[in-house]
Amino acid sequence: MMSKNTQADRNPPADKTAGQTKPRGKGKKYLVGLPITVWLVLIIIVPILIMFATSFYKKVGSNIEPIFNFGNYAKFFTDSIYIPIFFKTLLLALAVSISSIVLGYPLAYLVSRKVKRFRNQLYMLILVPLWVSYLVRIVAWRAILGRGGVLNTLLLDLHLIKEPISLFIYNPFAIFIVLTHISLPFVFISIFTSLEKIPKNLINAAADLGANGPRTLKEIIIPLSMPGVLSGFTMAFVTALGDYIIPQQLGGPNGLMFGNLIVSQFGYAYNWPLGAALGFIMFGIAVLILTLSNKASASEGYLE
Amino acid sequence: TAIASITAGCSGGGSAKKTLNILCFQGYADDTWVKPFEKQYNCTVNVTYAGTVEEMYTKAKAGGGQYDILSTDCGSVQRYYEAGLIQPLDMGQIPNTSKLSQFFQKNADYKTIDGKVYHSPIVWGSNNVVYNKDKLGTLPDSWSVLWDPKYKGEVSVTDEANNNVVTTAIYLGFKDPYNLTTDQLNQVKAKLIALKNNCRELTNGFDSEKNALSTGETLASVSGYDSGLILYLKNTAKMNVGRIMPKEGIYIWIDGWVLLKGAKSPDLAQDYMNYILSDEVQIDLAKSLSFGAVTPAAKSALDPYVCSLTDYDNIDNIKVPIFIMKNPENVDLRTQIWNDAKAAS
Amino acid sequence: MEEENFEIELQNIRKVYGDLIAVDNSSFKIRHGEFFSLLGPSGCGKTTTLRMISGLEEPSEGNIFLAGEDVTYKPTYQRNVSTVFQDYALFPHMNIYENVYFPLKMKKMSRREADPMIHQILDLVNMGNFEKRLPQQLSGGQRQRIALARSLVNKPRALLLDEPLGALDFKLRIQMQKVLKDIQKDVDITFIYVTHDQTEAITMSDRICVMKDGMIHQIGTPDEIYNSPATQFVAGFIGDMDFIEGRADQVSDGEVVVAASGSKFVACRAVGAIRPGDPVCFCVRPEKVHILEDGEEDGRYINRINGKILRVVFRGNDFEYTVKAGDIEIRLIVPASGTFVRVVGDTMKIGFKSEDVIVYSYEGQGCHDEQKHAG
Amino acid sequence: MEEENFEIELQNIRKVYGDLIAVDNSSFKIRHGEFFSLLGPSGCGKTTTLRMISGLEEPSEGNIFLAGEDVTYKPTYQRNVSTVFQDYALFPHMNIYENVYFPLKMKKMSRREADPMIHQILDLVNMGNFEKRLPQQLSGGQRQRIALARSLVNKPRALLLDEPLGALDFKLRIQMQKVLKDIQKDVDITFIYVTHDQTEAITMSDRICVMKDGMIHQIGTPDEIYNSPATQFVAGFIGDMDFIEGRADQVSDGEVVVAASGSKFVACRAVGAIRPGDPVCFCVRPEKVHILEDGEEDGRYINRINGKILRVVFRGNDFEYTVKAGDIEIRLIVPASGTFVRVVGDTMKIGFKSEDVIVYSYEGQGCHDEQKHAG
Amino acid sequence: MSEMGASTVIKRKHRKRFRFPGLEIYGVLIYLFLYMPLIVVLVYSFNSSQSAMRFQSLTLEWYQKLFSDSTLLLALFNSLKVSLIAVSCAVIIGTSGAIFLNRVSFKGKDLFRSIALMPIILPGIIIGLSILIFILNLKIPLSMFTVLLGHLTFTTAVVLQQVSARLSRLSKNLENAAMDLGAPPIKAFFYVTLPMIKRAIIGGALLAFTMSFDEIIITYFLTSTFTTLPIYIYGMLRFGLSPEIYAISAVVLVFSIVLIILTARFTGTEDEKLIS
Ligand SMILES: Nc1ncnc2c1ncn2[C@@H]1O[C@H](COP(=O)(O)OP(=O)(O)OP(=O)(O)O)[C@@H](O)[C@H]1O
Ligand SMILES: Nc1ncnc2c1ncn2[C@@H]1O[C@H](COP(=O)(O)OP(=O)(O)OP(=O)(O)O)[C@@H](O)[C@H]1O
Ligand SMILES: [Mg+2]
Ligand SMILES: [Mg+2]
Repeated sequence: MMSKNTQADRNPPADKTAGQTKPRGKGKKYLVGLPITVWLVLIIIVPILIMFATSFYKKVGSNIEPIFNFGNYAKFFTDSIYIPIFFKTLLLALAVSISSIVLGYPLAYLVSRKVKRFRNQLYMLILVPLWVSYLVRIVAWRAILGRGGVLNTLLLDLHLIKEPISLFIYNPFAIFIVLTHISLPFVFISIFTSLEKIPKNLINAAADLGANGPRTLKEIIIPLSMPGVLSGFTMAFVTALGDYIIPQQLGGPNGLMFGNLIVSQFGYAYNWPLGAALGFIMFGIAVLILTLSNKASASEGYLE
Repeated sequence: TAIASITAGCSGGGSAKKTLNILCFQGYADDTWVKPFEKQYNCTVNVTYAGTVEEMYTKAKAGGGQYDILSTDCGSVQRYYEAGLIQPLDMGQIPNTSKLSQFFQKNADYKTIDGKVYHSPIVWGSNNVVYNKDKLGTLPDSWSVLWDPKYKGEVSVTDEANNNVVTTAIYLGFKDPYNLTTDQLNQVKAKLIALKNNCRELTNGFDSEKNALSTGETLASVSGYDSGLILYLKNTAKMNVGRIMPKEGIYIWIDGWVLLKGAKSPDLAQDYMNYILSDEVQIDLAKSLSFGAVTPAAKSALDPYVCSLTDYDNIDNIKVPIFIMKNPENVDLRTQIWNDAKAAS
Repeated sequence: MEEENFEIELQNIRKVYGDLIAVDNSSFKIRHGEFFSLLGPSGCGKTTTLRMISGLEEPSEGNIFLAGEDVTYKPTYQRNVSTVFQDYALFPHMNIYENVYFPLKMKKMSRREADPMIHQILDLVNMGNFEKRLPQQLSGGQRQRIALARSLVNKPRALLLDEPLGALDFKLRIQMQKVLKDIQKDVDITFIYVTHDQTEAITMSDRICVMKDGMIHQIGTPDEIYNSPATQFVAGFIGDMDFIEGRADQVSDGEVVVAASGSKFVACRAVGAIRPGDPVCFCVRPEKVHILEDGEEDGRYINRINGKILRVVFRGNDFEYTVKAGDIEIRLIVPASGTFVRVVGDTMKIGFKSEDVIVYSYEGQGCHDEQKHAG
Repeated sequence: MEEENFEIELQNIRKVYGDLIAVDNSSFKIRHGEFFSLLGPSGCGKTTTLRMISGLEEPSEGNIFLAGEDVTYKPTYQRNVSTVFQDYALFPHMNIYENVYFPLKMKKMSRREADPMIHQILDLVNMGNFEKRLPQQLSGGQRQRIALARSLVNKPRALLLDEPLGALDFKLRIQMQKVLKDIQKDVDITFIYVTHDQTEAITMSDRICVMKDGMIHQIGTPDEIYNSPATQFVAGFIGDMDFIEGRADQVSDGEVVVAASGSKFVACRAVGAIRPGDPVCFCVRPEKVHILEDGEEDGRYINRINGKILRVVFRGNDFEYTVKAGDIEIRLIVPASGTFVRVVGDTMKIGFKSEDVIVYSYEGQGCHDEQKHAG
Repeated sequence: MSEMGASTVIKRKHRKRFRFPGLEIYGVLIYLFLYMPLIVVLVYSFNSSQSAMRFQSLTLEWYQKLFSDSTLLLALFNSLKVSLIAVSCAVIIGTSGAIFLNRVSFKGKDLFRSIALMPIILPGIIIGLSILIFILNLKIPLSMFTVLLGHLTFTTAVVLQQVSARLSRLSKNLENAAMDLGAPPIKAFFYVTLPMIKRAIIGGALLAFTMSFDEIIITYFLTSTFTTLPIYIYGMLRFGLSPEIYAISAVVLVFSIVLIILTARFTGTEDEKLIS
């Protein structure tokens, strides 16, 4: 038997004057969301929608006319250059993100798990290169990788080579190196963060249950840091996907990437609808990668 | 709009003083001659730089009355006209036009549409091959060097669609490199693929050209700024360089001012155009940029060595065909051809 | 009772989160100066109830009165009640003094004005020497006191405490219980105390409200709750209890006879309408079960069981035996001072009085809400 | 005892962290199948001791033997002991089955081979139906069992449990204590159990090691620890205890007479060398203190006090009275069944036997290690 | 402690812990890889030769020139201006947005959040283009304002992300306690929440500033009369990169390191530790 109270009438009391007093400015708390909503709508959603609309327009003479057509998208699929370049770009992005992880993971592991002193300093040191302008870094890489560059000079001085090697630059390899250089700090941060989240006790438990160092790494640390790896991957991938300045500056005759194709439509050709359509295809890929990685890391995000 | 008026309000200063808003490449509005102009005409000059031709066009299109004049190569005049961005010049306000070299006086097609003039020149230059004489000796005067398998991986061209199409068309001997038939374009495309495959790199502007040659990255480079390049390589990098004067013909550009529609101070703008053609400014320009001056006045003021190197003194006497840059038949197509060539392997 | 001026009154409060009814039709009144506890298992709605009183949550239905005024929709900061949070919620960027000054500052009281009050309250909780420390530099019990001081300095009409001792050590908890109780007497403020520890509720409270799944099961003094549990749940939740399943055999006015595992048991108290043949559950407290020495024939121990000792647990001042007879497993608690020690496997005769037995109509899910170990 | 084969032996273990001596000169031996508890307040070095046994920490000095072998410098994964962590440390990315498979996998056992063992152990902890779940999808008690199963599946020589029930609800904790104890009997493995809850240690252990500040204060059975605390600290830490400060008056062979607050008290037991005039502290358990009814003259209650009731706490099956007489404050526990109820302010005569009193030489910091409420 | 004699110390035969072979060397090499361009920049900023290839002799010429080059300084100033304004706005929008997303419940929140965080990873070319098209459609002239709009996309998203992460770890009870103690929501925010998330805001702002200061792709699309440092350098690439650029990079580098150290010092890791 319940106490009397619970037996009482479930209906609210008749004299519920509270009904009128209830709305105590509930809208107020939504007020704090106003700036972000305006921001989101005005400079993210609407521009992207307009760009989407533009991608269905048509260039007539020197002008862009709002004539609805799928021609721009059709061009992507029918014209022989877009798809190969597109896949080449995806491949490059893939290579960049994988290499960033291959470089960044051990480093993050080292700094987060193996170093005790100067840990914060080492972490900060990885961020410092971000402060030198991206363009200046590109130029510096030119000085490093060129025929008469630092790398070749070094190799020559060490008598490892007789002739300067020209394969370092003006080809996709250079794009790959420099994009990796640019993505690495971001990938590092994201892996480092996820490594930091792994409770020490899980690693103790693994050791306790018979796992030695490498097995703990394989069975526990790597699986649990996957969200960080994935977000690093996404970051590097999308950066590489969208960059066109590095291919332009360092890519050489075979360095044409999808981003350059897009930009060329906004440049001399002034074919914005086509550029928007190509841009939207890239946008689609970026969103797809982001969604996939979010999905994957949601299912891997055991430590959230 | 509100924003525009704020900007205008800010830059305009007092209403008594007139304002001239210029959009141009770096170097075309140096304080050396802008300051005297401001003083002389009691006005304020606001200068905005653009990095590329395309950027310029986009900005002009977006500008909506923000600029009075902009500098553009002669090839784009037609495009600005078609886009309804520019208005004809009142030649009466630019009397200095008569000072132009004979060549520029004779060839006015590029700037005239329906009998009206839209372009007032500043400087000129050619897209040409500069090469490392130490390594290559003296090369023949022909574009064929760029395709020569001997120099595979040693040459570079600019990463600009139209430039390369035009150069190739000239090399192939086509009469009008700015108006090619489909068949001709196909031939050009095939040649462009070969060209690209012969290249070490595709340069982007002067810095990468100068870098390419001075570091030995390439031995021969096409440059839209050959004079500056040669001077730099000689004086700073201490290299022995040569320049090809191709027998097939050279391809030149003329940068000049166009008057934008909706210009707030059209008179002042045309005064400025006129001012640019004055002897002093032409000399300053030639000195500071080592581009070709469009009036003979600069000739006397320049180092004779520089003159001899760059043919500034004798544009009227050049023996090979000269093709002044013009709006091509199909911009999209040329972009695509170049993209196709770059994408081909 | 009705004529008293109630400090806090809940009328038919209901709180719904999506599909979940967190608190259902809750009504109670709390007198001024009372130490009132909300007791119940995790998720029963204790915190939710407290938060509605403090104004951090708005009820879906029903009304809340503070000192006669309907405050149902008044924001937290305008109600004159104060909460002590389980994790203390001390502001980590303010030192102790500033933490305690905070509520006064919100009342726009100057530092000069507030100073004597802060000192007084810090002395009250015996933390006068810690003014300059940051909360992180204090131990759990000390933080607890500061949280208390911070809430009290405002002289609220009522203090709401949400499992204030939950994060503390066993020993420290016992100690803080005393501190709390003493302070409450000193300041003469109504305390509403949330806990899931029955011992705590019983030792500290004037009245206890036992909840489960958002429903109030019983409101009463610790004695009422302990000795006359209104539902089977309350019986099992408060204190140790042996439960035995059976079937009602005879039901007379003052007595119920229950058949279980072949034996019959007599009970003087029954809750709910029980008819002969109904499945029932009866219960008795382990400390009310006695060992009947051979030959002892105390007629008061009318319910008798003969069984084998299954488990003996030493508990310091007493032993807990578990005796099994047929299907029945029964625990009994015997003072350790008895010199006679029995071991597992021994047979034992035990008995308990009919007045110590309460019969509940069977509620379906089995008498024991604990999961048994099957191994 | 010496001839027995000890499962685990610590010899003069010492662990230093920087300036801090976390464990000092610790030595003990644990027999096979024993349920051995480490008990002590927070920070006393329990976890550190456990971690040195498991190999997660290396002692600064001393040696550790497992089944006769010196394992002091063997890495964790080569020792045949297993730890159940307080936060369970279940691998969140593996389901229950895989968690339990993990230690077998590390031994390179194939899934096929391991399968029956996994099923068996999951059945043992009564979690057979949860194989596919992730740890996050289980309740605290269930996770606890899985952690246990995962450690047990490897058939370790010893299981180390670090406050395994610390994170659980009061009710659940009681229940899991039984589960643990039952499982220990089933698997016949040595358990080393860390807790700071004295009740838990007493009810579950075969032997208890009481620690404070890295030092072992006493090792003994629960009965020894409870009834013959070796130090004042142990006396106060285990079970309820009343402490009274005084001065030794007469010291004879079997007796010490202590003067405190004007009265004299006789004690049969004394710890440490006590000479007349020494400041001492004596203690008695509240449940050993009796109410002497008027006119009652039980000669056994040789120590008597006449005082005023300061506080009455109802505790369900008993009452706790606090009586004050002069400087002395003494608590006593009286079963609730006594019909005679006294209230605060009443005077009360109480007494306790001399054999229930233990005298310790005064340790300086005051008898009570609790902070008193001054308000 | 004192009895820890030497003899006992000597007999310590520490158990070998597993170390991945060569991991440290690998780490050092990666640092080298990261720092190689910076070293080149530093070296060339002191190189007397105009040519970026040969090192001739030490000079401070470029540093001196730097401070008399008004256009370059203006570009630097513009960069600072746009980054500071963009970051300030981002702090306001991002922080209020983070509070909105963490403390107010509404339908479609997850979608809202993922769209709002998108600018962090979207290629700049897409952001730049979409805003450019939008702006041209509205006939808004390109100016510093439009550049600001472009920068606001990712700066806001970065602040939002950082503050959001912090807020989600922050016990709501602190705010509740403040209100319970008589603070209206606004005061509760300024007295309690803000000090708690200060570090995340500063961290987010710093990261956003770093990104904004070096932003080129979006700016390139959205600027007209307004030249930021990256745009200036990009323009220079047309006419030749002066060693001044190396010098200014070195200055910015040193400045940034000082900034990082200072922020680390002022915000400290302390309060972070205390709360979480
Ligand atoms: N903000 C919320 N949104 C949705 N459900 C909630 C929310 N707050 C509480 N609940 C649910 O309401 C029920 C009652 O929660 P409440 O916190 O009041 O329990 P409790 O009695 O305080 O439990 P505990 O002892 O664990 O603190 C629970 O089922 C809980 O999951
Ligand atoms: N890695 C370490 N570095 C420095 N000091 C430590 C470390 N681990 C433990 N200590 C210190 O050693 C002492 C003993 O710690 P330990 O964790 O063994 O205590 P405990 O008895 O388990 O306490 P608790 O009941 O709080 O878990 C404490 O003072 C602790 O602060
Ligand atoms: Mg709660
Ligand atoms: Mg511990």
